[in-house]
Amino acid sequence: MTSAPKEFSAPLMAARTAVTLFVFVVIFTGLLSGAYLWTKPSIEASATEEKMKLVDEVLPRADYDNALLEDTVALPETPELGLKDSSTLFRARKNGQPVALVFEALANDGYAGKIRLIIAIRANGAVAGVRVTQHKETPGLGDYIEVRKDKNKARPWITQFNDMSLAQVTDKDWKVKKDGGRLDYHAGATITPRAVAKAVLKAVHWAEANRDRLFAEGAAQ
Amino acid sequence: MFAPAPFLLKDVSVSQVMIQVCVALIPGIAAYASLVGPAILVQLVITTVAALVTEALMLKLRGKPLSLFLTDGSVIVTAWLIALTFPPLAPWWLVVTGTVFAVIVAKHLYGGLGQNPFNPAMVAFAVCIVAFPALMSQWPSVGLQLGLIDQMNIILGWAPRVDTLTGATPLDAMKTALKLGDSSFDISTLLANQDIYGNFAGRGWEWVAAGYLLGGLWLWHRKLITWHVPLAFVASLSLISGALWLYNPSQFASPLFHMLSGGAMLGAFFIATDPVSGCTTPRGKLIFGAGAGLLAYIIRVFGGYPDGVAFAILLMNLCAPVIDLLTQPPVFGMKDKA
Amino acid sequence: MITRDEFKTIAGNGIWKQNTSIVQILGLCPLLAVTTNAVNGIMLSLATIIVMALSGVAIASLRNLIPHEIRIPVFILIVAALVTVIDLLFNANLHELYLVLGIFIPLIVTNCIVLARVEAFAAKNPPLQSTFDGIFMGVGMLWTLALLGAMREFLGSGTILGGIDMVFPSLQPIQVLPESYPGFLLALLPPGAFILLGCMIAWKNWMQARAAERAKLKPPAPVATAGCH
Amino acid sequence: MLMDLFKFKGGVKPPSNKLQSNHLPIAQAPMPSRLVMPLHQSIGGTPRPIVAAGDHVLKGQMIGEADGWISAAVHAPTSGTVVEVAMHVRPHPSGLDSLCVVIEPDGKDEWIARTPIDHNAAAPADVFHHLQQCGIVGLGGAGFPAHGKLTPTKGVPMDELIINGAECEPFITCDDLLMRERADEVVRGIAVFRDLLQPKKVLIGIEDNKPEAIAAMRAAVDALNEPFSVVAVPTLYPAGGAKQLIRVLTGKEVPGSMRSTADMGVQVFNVGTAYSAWRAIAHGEPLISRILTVTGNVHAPRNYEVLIGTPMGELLALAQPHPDTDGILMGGPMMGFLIPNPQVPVVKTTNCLIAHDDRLFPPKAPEMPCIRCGACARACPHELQPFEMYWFSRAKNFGKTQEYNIFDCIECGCCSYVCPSRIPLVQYFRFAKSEIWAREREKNASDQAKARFEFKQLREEREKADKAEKLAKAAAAQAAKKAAEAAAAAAESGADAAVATAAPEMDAKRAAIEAAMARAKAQREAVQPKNTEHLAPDQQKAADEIEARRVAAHLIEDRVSSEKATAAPTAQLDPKS
Amino acid sequence: MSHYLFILVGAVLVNNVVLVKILGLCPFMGVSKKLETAYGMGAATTFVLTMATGASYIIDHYLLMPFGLEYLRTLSFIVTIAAIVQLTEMVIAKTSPTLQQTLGIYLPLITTNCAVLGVPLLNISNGYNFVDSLLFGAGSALGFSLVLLLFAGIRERIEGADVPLHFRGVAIAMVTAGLMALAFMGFAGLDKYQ
Amino acid sequence: MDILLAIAIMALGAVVLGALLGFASIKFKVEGDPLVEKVEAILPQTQCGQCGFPGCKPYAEAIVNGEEINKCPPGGSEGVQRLADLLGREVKPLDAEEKPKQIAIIDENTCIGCTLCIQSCPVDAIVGAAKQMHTIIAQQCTGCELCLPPCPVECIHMAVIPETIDNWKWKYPVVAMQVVAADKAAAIKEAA
Ligand SMILES: Cc1cc2nc3c(=O)[nH]c(=O)nc-3n(C[C@H](O)[C@H](O)[C@H](O)COP(=O)(O)O)c2cc1C
Ligand SMILES: Cc1cc2nc3c(=O)[nH]c(=O)nc-3n(C[C@H](O)[C@H](O)[C@H](O)COP(=O)(O)O)c2cc1C
Ligand SMILES: Cc1cc2nc3c(=O)[nH]c(=O)nc-3n(C[C@H](O)[C@H](O)[C@H](O)COP(=O)(O)O)c2cc1C
Ligand SMILES: Cc1cc2nc3c(=O)[nH]c(=O)nc-3n(C[C@H](O)[C@H](O)[C@H](O)CO)c2cc1C
Ligand code: SF4
Ligand code: SF4
Ligand code: SF4
Ligand code: SF4
Ligand code: FES
Repeated sequence: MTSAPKEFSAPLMAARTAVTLFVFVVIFTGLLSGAYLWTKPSIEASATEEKMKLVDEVLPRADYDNALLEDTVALPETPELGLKDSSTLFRARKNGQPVALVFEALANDGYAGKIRLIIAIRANGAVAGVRVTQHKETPGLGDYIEVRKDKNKARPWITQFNDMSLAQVTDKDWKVKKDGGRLDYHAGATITPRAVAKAVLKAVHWAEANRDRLFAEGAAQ
Repeated sequence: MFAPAPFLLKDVSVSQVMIQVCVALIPGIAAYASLVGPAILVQLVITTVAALVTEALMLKLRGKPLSLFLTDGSVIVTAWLIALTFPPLAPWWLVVTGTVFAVIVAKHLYGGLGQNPFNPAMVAFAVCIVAFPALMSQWPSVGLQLGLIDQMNIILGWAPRVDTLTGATPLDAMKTALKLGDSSFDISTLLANQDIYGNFAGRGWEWVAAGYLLGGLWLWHRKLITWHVPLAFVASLSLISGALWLYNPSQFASPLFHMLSGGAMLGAFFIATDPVSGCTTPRGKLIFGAGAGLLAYIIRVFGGYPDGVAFAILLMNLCAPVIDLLTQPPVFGMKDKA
Repeated sequence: MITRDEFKTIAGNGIWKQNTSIVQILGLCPLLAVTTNAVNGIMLSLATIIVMALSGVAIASLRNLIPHEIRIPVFILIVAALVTVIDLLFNANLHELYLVLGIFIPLIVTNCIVLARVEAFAAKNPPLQSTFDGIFMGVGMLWTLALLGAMREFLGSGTILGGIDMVFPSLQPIQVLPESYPGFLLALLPPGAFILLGCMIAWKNWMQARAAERAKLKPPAPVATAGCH
Repeated sequence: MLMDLFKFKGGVKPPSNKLQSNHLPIAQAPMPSRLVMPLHQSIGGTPRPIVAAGDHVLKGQMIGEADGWISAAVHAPTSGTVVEVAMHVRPHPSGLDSLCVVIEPDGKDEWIARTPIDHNAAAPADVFHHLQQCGIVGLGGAGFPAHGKLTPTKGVPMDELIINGAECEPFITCDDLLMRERADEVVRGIAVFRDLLQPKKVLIGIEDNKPEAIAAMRAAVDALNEPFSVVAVPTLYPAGGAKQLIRVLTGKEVPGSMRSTADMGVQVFNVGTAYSAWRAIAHGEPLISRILTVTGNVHAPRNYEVLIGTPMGELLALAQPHPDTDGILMGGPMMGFLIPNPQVPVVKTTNCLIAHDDRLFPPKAPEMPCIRCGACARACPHELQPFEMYWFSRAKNFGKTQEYNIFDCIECGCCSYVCPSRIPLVQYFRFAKSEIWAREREKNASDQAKARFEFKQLREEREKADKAEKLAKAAAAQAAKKAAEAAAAAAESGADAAVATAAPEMDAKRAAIEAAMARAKAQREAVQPKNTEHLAPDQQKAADEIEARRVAAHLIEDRVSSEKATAAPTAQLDPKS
Repeated sequence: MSHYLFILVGAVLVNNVVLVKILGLCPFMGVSKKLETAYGMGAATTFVLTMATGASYIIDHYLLMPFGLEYLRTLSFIVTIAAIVQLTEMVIAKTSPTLQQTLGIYLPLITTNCAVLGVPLLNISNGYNFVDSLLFGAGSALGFSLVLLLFAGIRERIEGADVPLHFRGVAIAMVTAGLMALAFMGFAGLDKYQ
Repeated sequence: MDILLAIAIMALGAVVLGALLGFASIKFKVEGDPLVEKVEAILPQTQCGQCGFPGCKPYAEAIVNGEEINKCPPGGSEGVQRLADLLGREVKPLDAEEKPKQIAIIDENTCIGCTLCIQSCPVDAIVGAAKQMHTIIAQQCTGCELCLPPCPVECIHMAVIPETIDNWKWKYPVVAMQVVAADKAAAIKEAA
């Protein structure tokens, strides 16, 4: 350790430390910023890739050909989707024709809080795919809604929604079997699937009602 | 060299105390057995054996006299309480895991009898419900009538656990219904449906609770517990449940329901009163009981677990040393100064 | 430069005698928070090792330029800059792992080990020694994190090397226990982490007592007891 | 006689076992073969022996003189020859020796001249002196010199004088029999105390399991036409504890930290104390005998009037102990202790001897850990938390035990009595208390040592400075002188320059060496007067004592005894300090 | 109103920094041997943590975010915090020797308490506004102090227990912390109504 | 551009904080260390120098500056324990054998009155004049043994303070001792 300096008056000391700190900050912030600029492209790339990975799970890449991540609509607070904050909706198109909407939804009544979903709904109103992106359901009990945790690897629970649409499935059927619907559930944990089913159903209704507007919005540009 | 005074001792011993606690549990056990069948007796045997074996092992490892400590009976109380708080059809390895964990980690790592800051039985319950929530929330379904052999087979894993065997406890059912946020849902209708539920707390649970109450009162009469903890527990649980019930009787169950369902009575008279892990000063006991009652209600109704008694008691165990410290009664002659 | 003995002492201290996790009881948060499997623990330790080694060099070289009054802010500044660089690198190249480790990468800054070593060693010793000190302290941390992570993972889900796919996408975790193993979930949660670490520390006490016994030194000294004789 | 009684919390009801010994009248114990009078028989300073081996003494002759105000004289219980003044076991739980005067009775039992005193006519100071000279101390257990307790606290009016006839310990019946047989003299003694203390009320508390004693005392009070109230108090151990009795009779609670109950306007005396005070005032008899119960595992339990100094074994033999008797308990079974051997003498505070055997007092079951059941706290008359005190005593965390008011504990044993884990709680408390006292002593000693060390350093510094200054002056003068001489010589002889320059150098060196030697010498000299002439009073006193001890045996323990007299009470009275 | 209550309850109990978020463990283990020091440490941490959360919010919102310099968060936060700690230390040393005596050795450790950096970082990711942030910081700190105090209470008692030899000291404290964390799991799910 | 902005913002902060710290470091400077006093209060004040420091205070200062806490034999293992408690350090076994408390005694028949012991006693516990028999005042002797070496005729010896009724202490209850002893034995067996 450097030995304590002789005697400084307070302002002098202040100046001295300020200058030292200044010098160090300049050097290290400079270094850091350099590193930032250097890694920036790959960080952005991985962020994009991560988003695409999610989208890929609910909508095969072969189904569309536009730059989906750039074809967006900013959604305001949307109670129908359980969303209290604004969010972004992505539009998939093939040859300029609307293919599907990809957006987030929130199931507010999970066993242990909110369940965050990403949903893709095709232009014809059928569900293309649903995935859970965030939840706090009990591990080993309610977490089978997550594909990774579902013991049934062949046909994970969440894929039951695939291709369901309002046209084919009535609202009454859009429920777990226990409540008279057609969806499976794991005994001892019905709250979670109920919540997800309810959220998906609401999302499908909302998409049905707003689809045309959403695809049209800003499309002119 | 010289034996110390006093030379006269009252004829009491730890084993006597513990045996009396076991005796006091018997009315509750009887009611329980008549409700869910002999499974509970099988569980009592499993936990007792597991607890005694583990205790003996730990005593041996720690070089303590087996004859002295194995006969003190405290581990039997722990074992019985574990059996009574776990689902009666829980697989044997689950109750054994809980018991072994309780005896080793919650009791002997702290030096054994009398020195554990946490209630061993409740540690067992909490560990298992956190680690195996699915199994810990499978209670025998309504009206299930199975004989001893069938029940044993299920417990020992020789018969498959069919989903239809299990159902929700009244508390669980109520909570599930509440969770769905169905505005059409009405507790009183749910409870009034006598096919499924008994008059107060659902299909005869009130008799089990009454059994515990009886045993608890006897313990109080024998001066093994004081009135502070149970009374404070019951009072705070009924006050908060009563307040919310009056506020919205269709969403919140009545105090009577809360008192008689789940582990409330067992907790108030047998678990929260555990002298080792609880508070010891009179005011401390009141705070301990009231806190446990309040937390039990909050966790039960708003929290993530079907019954909050176990966690409430563990949380209060956690506070007990500090509460004791802050509620030291004034000593003789210092009352006005304190 | 550095002598063989010096090197040995530094290594021995870092790995066992002054092991940060089970002897000094420092750096507990990453130790407990990220060890839901061994791979997480190892990766975070590697990051920490890099930070410790680099900050060791940097501070030991600059130690004479830093005024006493602001040494802590300056040390922290240096460490924080290094950590942020590591953070950016993880983000760019090991994005999934970056998400799993979460705030524990930036928190390397406040990892007491880093600052404690910087204060206790680097600020008083030449760069080479400080670098080795940093590295071996990190190695000590690495094996404890790896061991704890492996135990928790094994008990909790019956696998080993969970999360390896995040580092080497071609590899997969290995299921050791049968699929029907219910998984002792508690081991993966904070309570399990604490209790297992407690057992590890007791194990270390036992090893030490045994070593002392073997060496026919003094009888096993009770560690930090308050005399319940 | 109706009055409102109060309750104290806690207490226990052990089997009283009093019936064995209270149906026979008090008997006179025969003269023992030898009497051993320990000099230290009461709280306070140890009386100084004023007889030597070979001296002939008369009954009632003073053999130990009070040392200080809180101290009481000791007397020869009978006439005879002093055999030795030496170390013997005295009744104390330690089983250690202390200084005793051993007397061989000559069988004549010849009284010294006795001088009664008219306490109403004499000045209070003279009465106190008389009581002190007669060796009157409390017979209730603590043995506090009675004159000390009769001196009123300044500024606190005396409200109640309480006479303790509770006798709450099982087995003991000596106060019971005393009140039954000598109520008249007891009441006269009480009247003396009343006259000295001038209380507003006098209350005589007797446990309601002694109806005969109550009746006898009431009769005596009525006969003497005194306004004393004889109150039957509920039988509950330890109702006889001074603070408990005060609580029951007056509702006042005397805090444990209060030095004397007199500070709350109450004073408590044992009935035996009143009796012996009366004997001293009216007959000039010093305290040389007392009534005590011999009971337990014996054929013939009964009360005896016994000379102080009688070996306990001889006394026990009177009651014909059963062959399986394996020890003698002094005091009651709740607070008493086993004496190390039967030669131990009866002292002023010995109120009961119990022959011990395994049937009456079964061996204790092994101690279990505390289960925090709280039974002890409920039983504690001082409303303490015994299990917390135990927990920290066991862990040797003495600071914590003091936080739990361990010094308020009166060691009554109620907590141990009710403990289901059979923990010797009181033993833990005694252990903790004596450790704390020892620590206090050590702390005092180390503070003193530090002060002395610093003083010595300071002194040395100063002396060094002084000497150095003086020496420097002297050396300078000398050097100057030498230089002058050398210069003169050089000029005279015309010696060469080398010598001329070397000389002063040599001189300076020599001067320095001389100075150093002188300094050392001066230092040596300086030290001596410090240690012989300027002795501090305490040092002088200590040195005197050492001188005295050289003459007597080569003993060194006085050091601690005088220390304890100062250190221990402060520790006890202000435990938090 | 209930919004604030949820933030507070969430930070103190449900997402307790120490037992659930696993932050700030070193001082939690190190300064909990005695209630007295635990009390002081709790007070000091509460002060620093609240300040740190507030200050970092301001830095983030007014200096970093407007310019897209989020990558400087760690750096700027920790340097600010270190300065706050050092200032506090100096002020305490000067003004309250008693506090200095109990905290003297521990105050510098606050800088290496990861909660002090972790909470501000979590706070930013929670997207709270300034008042919420202060509340969150204070709540987290209170949560820290609360469990620290309770833990110290238990440790003081365990000190006298007949703990198996090799478990004495830190090992049993760790097990105790585990059981405390277990108890705190009881609060899980209480914040879901937020 | 970004870099410059970043540096500018950080530098601004640095200057402000640096100035504040520097200013405070002078304004709030404290002298002395209250910790030394606390440590010194625990040391037994025997002033014997067995710790390798010239007296208790220097050792107290050294402890605060990082010296080991197990070097004071008169303080015993209990002293180590209390220091560890105060400083939050690990308890270490005492660096020497523990002895019972002793005091020095001068054999008055051999003493030649040379006064050498008087000078060596750090607490002035020896009285006597030149060529007279010296005596040690038992109350004041700390048992430091410093007076032993200087005595030319070796007339000073140390004696353990005997137990008397006045310094007698109640013992730790016996029953518990056995149980704990068994525990220790088992622990040692465990360790082997
Ligand atoms: C600790 C615990 C955690 C639970 N977690 C969930 C969960 O995450 N999801 C769920 O749907 N049910 C969960 N449950 C079960 C519910 O309480 C309830 O029993 C169940 O959803 C009712 O389902 P059933 O209608 O199939 O009986 C949990 C129960 C317990 C005891
Ligand atoms: C150290 C000590 C000092 C005492 N000082 C006085 C005193 O100054 N005046 C007094 O009347 N009694 C004094 N007492 C007597 C007590 O107040 C009490 O009356 C006496 O010890 C009887 O106690 P017991 O109840 O244990 O037998 C003193 C007692 C002790 C132990
Ligand atoms: C637990 C306990 C029980 C006592 N029981 C009696 C008793 O029964 N009779 C009695 O005279 N003194 C008893 N004492 C002593 C009294 O406290 C008190 O010292 C005594 O009455 C004072 O009188 P004295 O100074 O004349 O001895 C007892 C003390 C204690 C601590
Ligand atoms: C009134 C009473 C209640 C008890 N309650 C419990 C309990 O809830 N859980 C438990 O493990 N042991 C209980 N015990 C037994 C015993 O106190 C416990 O095992 C100790 O915690 C072991 O150290 C109880 C004992 C008594 C006397
Ligand atoms: S009576 Fe015994 S077991 Fe009960 S609390 Fe007291 S000391 Fe503990
Ligand atoms: S011995 Fe002490 S602690 Fe025990 S009951 Fe009596 S006063 Fe209370
Ligand atoms: S060894 Fe202890 S007593 Fe001796 S000088 Fe050093 S600190 Fe003082
Ligand atoms: S007399 Fe001797 S042993 Fe005693 S203090 Fe003085 S020098 Fe030390
Ligand atoms: S690593 Fe979190 S406080 Fe030390």
